[in-house]
Amino acid sequence: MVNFKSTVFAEGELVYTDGGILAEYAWLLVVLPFVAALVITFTGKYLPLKGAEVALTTIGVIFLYSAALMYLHITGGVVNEFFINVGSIGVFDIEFGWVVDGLSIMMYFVVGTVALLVFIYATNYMEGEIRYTFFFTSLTLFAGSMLVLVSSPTLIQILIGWELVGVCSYLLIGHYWEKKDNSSAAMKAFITNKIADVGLMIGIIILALNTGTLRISEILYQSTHNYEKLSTVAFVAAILLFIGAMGKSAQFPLHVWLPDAMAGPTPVSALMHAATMVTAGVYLLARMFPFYKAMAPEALDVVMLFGVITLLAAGLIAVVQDDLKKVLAYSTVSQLGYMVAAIGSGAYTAALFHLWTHAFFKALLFLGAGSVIHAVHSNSMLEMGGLRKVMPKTFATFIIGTVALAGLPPFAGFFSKDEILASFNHEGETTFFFIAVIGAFITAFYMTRAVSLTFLGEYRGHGHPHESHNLMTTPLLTLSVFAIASGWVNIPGVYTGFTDWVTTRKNKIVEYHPESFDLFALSSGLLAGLLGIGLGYYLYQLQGSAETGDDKIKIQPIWSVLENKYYLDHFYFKFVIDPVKINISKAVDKFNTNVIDRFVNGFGQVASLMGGVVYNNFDQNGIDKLLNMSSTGTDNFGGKVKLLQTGKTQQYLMLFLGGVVTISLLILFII
Amino acid sequence: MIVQPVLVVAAALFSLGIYGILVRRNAVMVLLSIELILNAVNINFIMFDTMLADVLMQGQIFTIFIITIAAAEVGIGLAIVLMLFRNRQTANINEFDLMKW
Amino acid sequence: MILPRKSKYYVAAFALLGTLFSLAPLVIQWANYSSPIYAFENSFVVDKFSIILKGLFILITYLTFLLSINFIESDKYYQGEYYYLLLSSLLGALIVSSSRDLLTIFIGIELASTPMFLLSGWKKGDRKSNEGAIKFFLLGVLSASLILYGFSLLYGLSGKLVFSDISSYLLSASLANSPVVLLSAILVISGIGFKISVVPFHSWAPDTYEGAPLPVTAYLSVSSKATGFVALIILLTKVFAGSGSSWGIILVIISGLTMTIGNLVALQQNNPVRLLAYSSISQAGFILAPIAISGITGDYQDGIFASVTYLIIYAFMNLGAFLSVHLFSNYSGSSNFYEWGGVARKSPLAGVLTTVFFFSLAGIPPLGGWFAKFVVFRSLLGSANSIGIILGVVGAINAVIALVYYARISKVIWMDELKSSNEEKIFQFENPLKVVGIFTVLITFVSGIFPGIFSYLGEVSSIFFGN
Amino acid sequence: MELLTNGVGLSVVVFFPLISAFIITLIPKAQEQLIKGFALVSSLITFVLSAVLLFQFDFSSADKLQLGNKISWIKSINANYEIGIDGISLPLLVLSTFITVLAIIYSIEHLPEPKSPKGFLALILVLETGMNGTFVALDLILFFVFFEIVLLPMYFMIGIWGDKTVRTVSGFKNQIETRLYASIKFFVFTLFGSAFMLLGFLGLYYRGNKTFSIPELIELGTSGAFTGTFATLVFAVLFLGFAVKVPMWPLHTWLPDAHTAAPTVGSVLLAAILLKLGSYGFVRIAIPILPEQAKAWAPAIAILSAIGIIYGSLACLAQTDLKRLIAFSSVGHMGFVMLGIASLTPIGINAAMIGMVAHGVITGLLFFLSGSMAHTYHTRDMGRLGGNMKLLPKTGALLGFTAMASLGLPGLAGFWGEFMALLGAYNPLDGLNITVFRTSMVAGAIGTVLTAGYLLWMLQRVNLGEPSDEWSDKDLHDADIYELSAWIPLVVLTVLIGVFPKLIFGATNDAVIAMLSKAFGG
Repeated sequence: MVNFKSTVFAEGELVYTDGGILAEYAWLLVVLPFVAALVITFTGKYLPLKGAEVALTTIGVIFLYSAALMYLHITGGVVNEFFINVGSIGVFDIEFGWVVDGLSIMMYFVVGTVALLVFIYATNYMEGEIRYTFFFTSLTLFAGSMLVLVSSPTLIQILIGWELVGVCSYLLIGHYWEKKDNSSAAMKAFITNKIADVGLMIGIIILALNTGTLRISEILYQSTHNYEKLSTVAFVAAILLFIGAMGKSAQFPLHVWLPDAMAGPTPVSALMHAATMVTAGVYLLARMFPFYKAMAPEALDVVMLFGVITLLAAGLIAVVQDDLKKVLAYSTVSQLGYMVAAIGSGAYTAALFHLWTHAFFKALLFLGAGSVIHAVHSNSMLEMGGLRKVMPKTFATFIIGTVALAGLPPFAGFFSKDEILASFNHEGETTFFFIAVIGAFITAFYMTRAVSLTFLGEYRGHGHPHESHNLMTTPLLTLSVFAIASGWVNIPGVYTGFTDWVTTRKNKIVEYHPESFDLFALSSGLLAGLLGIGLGYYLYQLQGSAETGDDKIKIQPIWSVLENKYYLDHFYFKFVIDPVKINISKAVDKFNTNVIDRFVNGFGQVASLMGGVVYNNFDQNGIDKLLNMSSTGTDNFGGKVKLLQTGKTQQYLMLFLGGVVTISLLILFII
Repeated sequence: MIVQPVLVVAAALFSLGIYGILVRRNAVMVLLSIELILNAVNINFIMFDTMLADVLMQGQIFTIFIITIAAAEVGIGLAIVLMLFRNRQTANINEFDLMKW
Repeated sequence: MILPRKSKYYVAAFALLGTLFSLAPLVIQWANYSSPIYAFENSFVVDKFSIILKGLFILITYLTFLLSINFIESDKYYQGEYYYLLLSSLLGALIVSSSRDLLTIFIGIELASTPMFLLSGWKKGDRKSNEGAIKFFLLGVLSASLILYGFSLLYGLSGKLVFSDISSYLLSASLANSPVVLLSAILVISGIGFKISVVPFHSWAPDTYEGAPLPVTAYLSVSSKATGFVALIILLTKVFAGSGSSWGIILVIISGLTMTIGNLVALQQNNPVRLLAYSSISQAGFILAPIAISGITGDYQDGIFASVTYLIIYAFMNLGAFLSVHLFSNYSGSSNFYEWGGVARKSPLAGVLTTVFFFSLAGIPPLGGWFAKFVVFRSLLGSANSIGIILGVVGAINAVIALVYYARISKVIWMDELKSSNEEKIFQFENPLKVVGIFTVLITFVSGIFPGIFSYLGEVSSIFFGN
Repeated sequence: MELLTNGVGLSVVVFFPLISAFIITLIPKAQEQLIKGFALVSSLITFVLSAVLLFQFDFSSADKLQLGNKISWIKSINANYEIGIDGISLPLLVLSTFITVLAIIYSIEHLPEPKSPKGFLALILVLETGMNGTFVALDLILFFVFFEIVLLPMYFMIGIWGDKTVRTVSGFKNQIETRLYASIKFFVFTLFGSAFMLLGFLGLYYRGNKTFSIPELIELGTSGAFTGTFATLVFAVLFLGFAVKVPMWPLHTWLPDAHTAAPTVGSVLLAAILLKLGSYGFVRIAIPILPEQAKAWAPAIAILSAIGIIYGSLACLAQTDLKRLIAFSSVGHMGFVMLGIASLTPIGINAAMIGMVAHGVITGLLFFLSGSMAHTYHTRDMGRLGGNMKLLPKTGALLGFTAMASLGLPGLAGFWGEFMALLGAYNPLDGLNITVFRTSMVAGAIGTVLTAGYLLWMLQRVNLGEPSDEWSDKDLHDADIYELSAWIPLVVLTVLIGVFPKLIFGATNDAVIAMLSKAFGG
């Protein structure tokens, strides 16, 4: 039932290994977490660490396995995919399976690494919180679902993983569901994603029905060998898939759920809403990249447009946020915008590269923020400040993350962002290029603002915050190493291993990849970053303090527009959700009870009513009336009517004979 | 042989009976008018019998049967009327409407 | 009748035995049956049709006796006469079922109905009973006289009394559709329409049913109705076979009206007996439908098959229904079935029986009623004739309407709260009644699950009759 | 095993429950334990036997009718006792025997008022006979009889053990107890449908040279024996009969009332099996016998289903009554099933089949849960519930799981029905109006969002949040062993079908393809 020798298309000059036993057993990556989740659910309470240990061992195994795969892959590219038929429906084979190639291995590694660190971090961060065990159950479940998604060789399995991670995020965002806001935030995330998933679903349906298969590699093969049937629907399908991606990767205007998702515990935000889950959209686009490139280049332009809009819009909002996690959330949205835009510009590697680096430094930032929040028991930066002294480790690592995000060499963000800019420049998208540069500037600025509000100046909160437990700082340190070094795997002209990783796939990737640094892009990006930091430092340190910093840039009405997030939520609630939830549904219900039911009951009523009428008028004393009517005409007969208007028996006789007469008339004269 | 007049007489008797049934109040009278109808039938049978010169005399035999049965029915009818009269001191059929609906 | 009053219960036993024994010759006849046997100048015949229906009549009478025993003993009633009258009525029914000339059939009809006039007024002290009797009597006699008038016309036209002669004469002289024949047909239909209580000749039924003692009512609604149908079938197919197209239409209209009006009015009833009266009126509409259609299509065999099958099944379930009404009205002492809340819990057996009978009447599988309805629909649609299909649709709608009031009774007895007045009463379910109940319920189930048997009876009767 | 393959086995599966019901009625009321034990055992035997048949069934030729037999039943009208199962009926048959076992397990400790195990369990078993019979019957009259047999038990279940709250019904002058209104409404609606269905059967009987045998009629129908107005009329009445049962909009209004009023087990069986009789009728009778008509009607059916999906979901959003909400959700889900059927493609009808099973399992479980919650809290008003996760953690967790399954979460059973139905509707059978179907598909897709919406909203109102004070002092019992042992199997089944749909497709696919290729010349 497992199909090892899946049809390999003669593409890609490189000769790949099939990964051997390690690839064969890669399904463990997917299955283990679910088993672990079950184990935790049923035995968790009785374990010394309340189930955390199970989760940790599982994720540890996964990390090691992914590392091993990584090693295998670096030494010699691995491409292989495995299929399990789980039923045939009509002509379709519904298949699950797992794919082992550069892209997926990279994702395995990211998920494995970040997840491991976050889990370790969480054991301490969540200590004493309610539903500690359940938290780890769903976290493990999430890891599993994410791996289902990234390991999927078929669209159907992508859809499954896609929705499973959605559910896990629902569970984890709503972790503190005693407060209605949290459960509402969870619902918002789920529904928004579900709306996007409609796009994905229909997109998959269209692709499947026009290629006759659900295997991604075959679809890509058909698209690169421009099959007629596929090309006719390519654009629509591409757009629909992108809608799906917009949901998960929080692209404008479907990004609204991500900031609210910060209602969940910080480790969750770090793992799902920064590093892994939100990159699912980017991953999907990357997976399908050959299809986009070959069949729907117009769709790529749309993708790029939305990406650019997102990176700018979200970045601007991030400037006005006072909630540390919200700042990071919007920054995430904006960075995702970068990735999507990169894919749109056809820079496949660049996008994935940014995904890779961003996963590490954004996770680092979130965990740092978590450590801060843990210390001061508040999300609001207005109640922080001056933590530099009390939380040195956190501060140091946070700074590293910030710089990486701001894109200064030699930190990771610098290389990835530079590559994106370079590809924009190469594509000649001048406008977008400059928007991206401005984005870089804004990024640097709001990060500086955040840092100064949080760590510099004087402490404005209550209590006496202190450095966090080692279990929390160690992951920070580890991640900061990645935040520095993860960029070095893809330095143009020096070492471009990453490119080879992610392009070793069954289907050939045709993309632009800079051979050497594009100095213009490099310098402008660097400049923007420095300017941003400088301005931030100037406003919040040299000129006045963190408290007064905002006043300088409170330019109305822009400020309030940004504070209200472009009034998107207002719009959604006012014009979409409330009407459906309140007016329409009520109307339907009314319709049901008052129209259809009334009709039905009315039918019964009419029947018995007729019964009454027949009974009283015809059956029992109708004859009088009948005679009245017939008799009033003639006098001589009318005289006798009085005599005729008598009691029952004679009416019966009358009826009887009347019947005879009518029948005779009928039969003799009509028929 | 004259046929029509006799049939007409029979028909007249028949209609008379019907009329009586419809307008007479007294149960006995109603009964009697029904007897009229039966007699109309009898006349019919006899008439046809003679008209067709039926060797089997079926018409007449039939008539005899009718007369007997009519007698029996009158007996029964009178019994019922008596019973009613005993219970209600009236034979007016139009007052018997205990059971409407 | 000669026995002293105290030993009257011998009468009951005797009557029961007698009826039972009278089944024996039937069985023998059936066993060595070769071909129709004619007697008295073709005016009396023994064929499978007659045998089957005689069997039916005898069984019904037997069950009626069982029903009656307690009723008769419960009060000062003339026992001997009671049984005597019932038996003579049975005799009439038997005569009808194998009569082949006008005189015999007339005697049969009279013999069957005249005793019922008396029996319906059996509760002497009860005014309702008297009234029912007088209404029944007057209309009955009128109907009889109409039938006679029709007969006289036939005789005058053909000079024959034996059916075969008459019909052959009518055909040869091609008078089948002459006004006179039609008029006599109408008179006969109306006259018998009274016995089978179809609209508009039904008005006596509810009152008489309500007034008469319950066993008598049961007998009226089953046996006399059956007698009427038998007479109707014989006359229409033997005498007026030629003019089917004309009376077919009339009967279609009548049966449509009967179903609908019977149902609609039944919806209004709160008196179980009246409800059953109207229900049996609408059932009569169903029984009539196939004959009517067969008149139009000329496929008498199919029509008779459907009607007879329906009759047989209907007879037993209707008896059962009367039985259950009898039980519950005795128990709760109320003739308004809305007062019967929850009585089924006092006697689950009676409750189950009631449910079975009423849902069978409603035609719900696997109870016999469904097959009865089914054969009717079958022959209606089988006619492949627009009128037939329309009548079928009307019937289907009526079947649904009927459900409402049939279900109402079992709803009341099962689902409503038990009335406090009924709490302490003990439920009497005498053995004879138990016998009736079990017997009828068995037949109802068998006829629903293995309808083959009954359709077979209907079939053979139709085959041997429709020649 | 000769006995298993020559139809005896199937007949036993059908009639054994009936016999046991009869035996139960003979056991004196006093011995409750005996009654319960006997009912459980007999239902178990039935289930085991059906499982054995599952192994006797030859999946390699799942498109053939197997394990059946044909003996004369009513000679005079040429109706035969003809039974047999193929890939289409097999899953439903097993499902029905399975659900019945669970229903009885649940009833052992949780009998509705008034407590009378005798009657209740007997009725359940009679019901099972009706359901099993409908799935194995291959003769129209036999089918009709079984189709109707289910009415009486359900009528009494709702009417006697139903919800006693008095409510006003629009169009009625005076108030009426929910159970009474619901029971008679259910009964009359269904009978209305089936009365006409019977006329349709008779029509087929006369045009199809006097046979009621479904296979023979299929042969005739596919060879074009039924055409013109006749066929249109017949399909119309068949549609009426089946659509009421499904129920399709706008014939659905009996469903919410029946479900709200019915006792827990009643609504479980109603949702899990009875609704399937209608959709099964479409697949088994209406489409193969009248393919051309089916083609002509398909767009209408698709539109109605789409309306049903949207309408049901919207109605759900307006509900305050938990069970009523779930009832309306059934309207939506069966809408997906009918959409799949309407597409007349192998994909669509397979989707319908798995949709039926999944809906049976999931909604059955939902009704179990809601019923037991209503029993615990003595209210179904979601305004008063809340914080259920805290009060009844087990029930709450299961409710959450089932809700997720019901909103079509991939990896759980509900997903395949919805997704594949949409897949089928995108490319309907050649010659069907593409626009109509794609529109309905989009409507269905939007329906999935609404579905997620109301189910999550339900969870938020029922499961999450802080429980209100009124429950603080009451001692609420979480699911006990009987409940769990009735529910867990359904959960497992949901997951199994979700990750390995071959469990269903393996049986249905060949049969469906064969049926369609016969009907529409593949």
